[in-house]
Amino acid sequence: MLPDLGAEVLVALLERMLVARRFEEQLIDLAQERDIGHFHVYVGQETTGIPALALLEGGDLSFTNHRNHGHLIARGAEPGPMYAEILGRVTGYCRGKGGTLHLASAKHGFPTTSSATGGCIPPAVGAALGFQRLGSDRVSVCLMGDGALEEGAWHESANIAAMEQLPVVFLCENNSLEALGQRAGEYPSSTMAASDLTDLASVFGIESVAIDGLDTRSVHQTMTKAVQRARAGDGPTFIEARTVRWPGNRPIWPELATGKTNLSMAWDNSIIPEEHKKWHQEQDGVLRFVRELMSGGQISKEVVLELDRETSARVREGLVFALDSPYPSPEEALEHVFAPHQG
Amino acid sequence: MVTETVRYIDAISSVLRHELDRDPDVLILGEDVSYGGPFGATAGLSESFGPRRVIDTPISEGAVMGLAVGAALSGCRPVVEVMFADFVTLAMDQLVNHAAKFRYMTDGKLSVPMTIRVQGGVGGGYGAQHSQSLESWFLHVPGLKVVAPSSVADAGGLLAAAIRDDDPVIYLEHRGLYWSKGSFVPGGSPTRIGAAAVVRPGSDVTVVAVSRMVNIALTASEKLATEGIDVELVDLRSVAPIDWETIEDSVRRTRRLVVVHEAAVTGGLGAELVAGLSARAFEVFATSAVRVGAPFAPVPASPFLEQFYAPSVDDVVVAVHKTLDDR
Amino acid sequence: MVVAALAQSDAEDLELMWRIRAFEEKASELFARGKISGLLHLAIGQEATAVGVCGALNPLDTVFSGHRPHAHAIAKGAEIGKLFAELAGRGTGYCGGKGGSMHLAVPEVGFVTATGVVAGNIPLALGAALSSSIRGKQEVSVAFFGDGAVQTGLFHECLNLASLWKLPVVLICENNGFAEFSPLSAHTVVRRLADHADTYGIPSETIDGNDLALVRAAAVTAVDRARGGGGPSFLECLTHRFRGHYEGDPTLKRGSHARDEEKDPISRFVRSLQGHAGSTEPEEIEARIRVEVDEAADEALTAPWPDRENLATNVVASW
Amino acid sequence: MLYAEAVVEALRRSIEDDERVHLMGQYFLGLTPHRTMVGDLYQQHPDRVYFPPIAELGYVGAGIGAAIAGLRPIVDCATASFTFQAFAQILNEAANIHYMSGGQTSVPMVIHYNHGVRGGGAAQHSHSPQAMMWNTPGLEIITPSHPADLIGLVQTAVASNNPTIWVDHVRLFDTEGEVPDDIDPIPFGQASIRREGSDLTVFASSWMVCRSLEAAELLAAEGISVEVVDPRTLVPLDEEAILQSVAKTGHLLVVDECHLRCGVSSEITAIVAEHAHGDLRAPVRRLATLDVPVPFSAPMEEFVEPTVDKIVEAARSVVEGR
Repeated sequence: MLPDLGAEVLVALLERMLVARRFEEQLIDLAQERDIGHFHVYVGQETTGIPALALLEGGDLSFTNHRNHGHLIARGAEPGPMYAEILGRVTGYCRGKGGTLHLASAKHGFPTTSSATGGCIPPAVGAALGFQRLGSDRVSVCLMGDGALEEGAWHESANIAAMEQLPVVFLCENNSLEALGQRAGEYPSSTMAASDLTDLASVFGIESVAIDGLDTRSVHQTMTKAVQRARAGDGPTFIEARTVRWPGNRPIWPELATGKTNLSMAWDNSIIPEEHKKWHQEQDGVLRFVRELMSGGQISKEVVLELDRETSARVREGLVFALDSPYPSPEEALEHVFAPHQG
Repeated sequence: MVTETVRYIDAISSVLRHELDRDPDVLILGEDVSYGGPFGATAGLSESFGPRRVIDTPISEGAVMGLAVGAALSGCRPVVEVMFADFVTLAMDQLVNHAAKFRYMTDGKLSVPMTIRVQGGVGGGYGAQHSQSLESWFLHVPGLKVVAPSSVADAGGLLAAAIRDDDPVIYLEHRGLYWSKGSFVPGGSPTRIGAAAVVRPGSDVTVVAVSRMVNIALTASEKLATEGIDVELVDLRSVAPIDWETIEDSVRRTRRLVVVHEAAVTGGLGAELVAGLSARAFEVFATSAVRVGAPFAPVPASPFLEQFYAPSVDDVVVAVHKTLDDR
Repeated sequence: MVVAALAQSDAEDLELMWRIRAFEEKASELFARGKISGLLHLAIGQEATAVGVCGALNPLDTVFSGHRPHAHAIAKGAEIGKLFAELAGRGTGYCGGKGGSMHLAVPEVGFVTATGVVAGNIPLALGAALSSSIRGKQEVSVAFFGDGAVQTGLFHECLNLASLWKLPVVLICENNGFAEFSPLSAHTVVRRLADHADTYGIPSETIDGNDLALVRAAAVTAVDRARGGGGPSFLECLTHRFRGHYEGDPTLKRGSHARDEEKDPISRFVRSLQGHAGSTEPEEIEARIRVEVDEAADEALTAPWPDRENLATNVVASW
Repeated sequence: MLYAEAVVEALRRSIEDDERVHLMGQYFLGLTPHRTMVGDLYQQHPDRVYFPPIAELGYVGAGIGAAIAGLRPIVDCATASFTFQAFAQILNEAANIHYMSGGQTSVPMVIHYNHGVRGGGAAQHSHSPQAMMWNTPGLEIITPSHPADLIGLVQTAVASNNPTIWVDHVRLFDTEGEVPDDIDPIPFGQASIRREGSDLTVFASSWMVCRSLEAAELLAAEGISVEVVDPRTLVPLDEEAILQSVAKTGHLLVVDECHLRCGVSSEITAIVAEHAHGDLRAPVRRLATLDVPVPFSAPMEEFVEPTVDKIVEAARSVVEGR
């Protein structure tokens, strides 16, 4: 269902979802042409990250992981400098030092991105500790996958967050449904014994809830409440947002298994192919969001297609910008090891 | 036994299979190992040996390392796969404080026969958290053995030796070598840990290199040969213990030393080699030793910056020239 | 013959608890006299958990302990003379003076090793359990740890692994209410530590750890479950320690409980026996054990220092 | 002033001078009797202190996040060996963040630990991991050996926008040194010549400086004039001071409490071998903790660590060219 938001806001959310989707589709295409190294895509999780992070305000910090592209776009990062970073160009957000694994943009609220599983959890909790000690009402959001819960860092950090009632929201995107390695009947995953991931947080007395990550209304409501709790000093929240792993994400290297997203499938069932039918009809959150917007009368198919053309063009321009950008000078490899001392 | 030409990673797979087959106490533990792991080293092993011996683990590096130590204390010979060297940081306490010390702390009552396969190295734009070379840390920990094969034959021979060794052995794999080819004898005998190899005899300068840098140094040596400079190239193969005898013997003949590794120069393996040799053979050095390694910076992600980060053929050539010019 | 003599097993239990108590008190005395150095953590007041749990084990079952290990080693059958020698850094100690208090190892009695790292022993016990299960053995492993270990990430990783793989391991949390120096409430909001086990589907019990009979019964259930292929168990034993975190603590009051007859596991055990019979034998046992402990300590202190030649031996098996 | 008092003084100044400074952890003075002084400081500033659970990975990582959010945390890992629990956060996160972000984000935090052989610590409580940290670019490392240096260096560390490792040693706590009322921050990368001499350069850091000075006194009586170079910070390192001293004396002994293999002594020796081989009149001698885990038993413990007697003997051997 749709969140209780005006049409303009909802369309803005769709726009960011489309930017994220087209950005990564084009990235996968690019990887066919040239070696751009290992990368992870967010396809299939847009309906979680984009409405959730769009709620944040300036000064709120978010700590993400190796699957970060959608998160940055959700908070307004631009395709150009993102592509540039992924391609190691000097115009990238991290001037080519971070790449896709450490894509971060401080001005968009992403101070650093760790690609060590669970690596972002202690710093996210620490940022909340900092806000609390500084008397600030900012919140910290920890963006983690289900695998991060297998790390000891989770347990130590959750305990600290609960002890100190810190303003942190753990948004755990569980994309393990139908993932590689999941054996029949096993949920949440083949490598986690807890039968319910929320138990791992509620054992510490942390407010915790599991939601359908494809349901934007549920994402919006839950996240709104969690952020309000944090701002009010009422402590941490753990949200498990369940999404289905995109078929293109099941192999180790992402591939366009379901083709490029055809938004017309949102209103024309006849063009949905047999292969991956379930994905197109039920599991692709972006198509579902378009269907909901249309049935709620918030948008017409013409506007959807126009929006898609615009965002696709923006994303293409972003890539051109990146490809036209120079590499950093080799000597830059020696810069930014240390921040300068004053005086 | 028949010599075959295979890829480095195939030699690893072959030895794992052979050792699982010859010793029922050998087990494999790691993330996604039943699916072959990220680079396919364990492909097919789960099908042959079953999930009780080829064990998928959660992403819990600390516990898995400790669990392997416990299994090793209790009669198993675990082979733990660490997906990226940098993630050893998460298991550092179990490695340094437990695996490395039990034999000593118990005065020999306990043994920890385990192998830790660690994949790493610069290349592929993986950035600062997936590319670091940590051999100097391990060298600094008494109780650990460390090997770093550069050739396909050693990839097999040293892995077999590591698995059969009664102490914890860190087996460093460079992902940039996985697809390199060389000769290999399936089921062949282990390579002795602690023995360096002179891969190219020469008389003018000794170059000691490790892991992928051996290939770089070999190319440099061939280039230098065209200038009439005769390099003796030593592949360290074993980082701990260091084969001082072979290296010292070489330096006594050439009187010049260049050390090449991929980790940062500061505090790196090269520091130990230069310090050790300057103590052992102080009087023979005709010129100052030169260390070639990465700059004092984390590994950049940009493939462009990356190529300037790790030592290149030219860097080695320049270093060799320096030992010859600086008379 | 004393008419109301203790039953053989009761006498053995009491003897064992006294051996632990007297050993720890003697160690404390020796530390104060400068005969033992290093970090010394005593388990006075926690005897019932060690004796109760180890009494449920077979000789081949394995125990992995932490930085407060003496009680577990003694309960598993270690000789106190060699333990004293190790604490005093002598060549005749179990580890030839290389390990000391925190790194005791007596594998010949199934006390595989201790570790000075909080929670560091838990994965080791899991590994031994994995080995037992893979090699088709019937042996069960036990990890003893304190309430402080429960806040470590390693603990969490281990619960997950033990449950996933149904390992034959028994996790014993000796909850003495203090993590190092500060009360448990300063370390976690979780009030019943066994709740963590429930999260991972591991059967758990929280019991009065000062009641030997209760500990023994719960341990037998857990060990039987493990041996029967039923996987891990978690036992939270609520107990007390009557000394601070370590010997020589300048702020001795912190991290210890006042000596309390109601809580003292030995007093309680003796009272429970005297309910049956008005025996005077328990005092005789104490006296006899104290003599035994004094003699063992004296002998250990006259033992030679380790040979310097051995300093660099056993770093690795061979180069 | 006692060194232990200087530790407390440095913490006090940090707290009072900058409201962003918060202390995480409580074992700055280890388990020594001095630690009650830290307790007193904490009572005076209860709102500036955080007592973490035994969860080094979690709370050191939390220090990183707090630094990013605007605090300047001073995080205590107590015994150096416990940093191994937190290596993933110290070496794979804190050290890399500024670089990976291309300079966008800084991590202004201080991580304190007590290293080295302390008497009965045995293999799991006697580490000196600074040599390993040194091989990971992105961390600044201070190794004070004198109360006044300590106060000046900590001021700089707190002001620095980088993660700084503050290396302390429990055996330093009982040493004394003059501390002027006014101590300015000491810039990093400036060695201190703790004793001037002409025959032999001894390089030492942290507690080993004190032992080297004691040895230098004994050697002076034999007519050997020793110059003691204390780097004060390992990263950045004042290479120039070492090379200058070696140029003067022609002899170098490196004393270090890390293990020998790939220790601080390896790097210092390599630097001199690379840049000042011609100045050396005899091979450099390295005196470090032997390459065995630190044993528990007292006589063995003493046997593995650099002692005053061993420094004296090693110094003689270098000067005599043995």
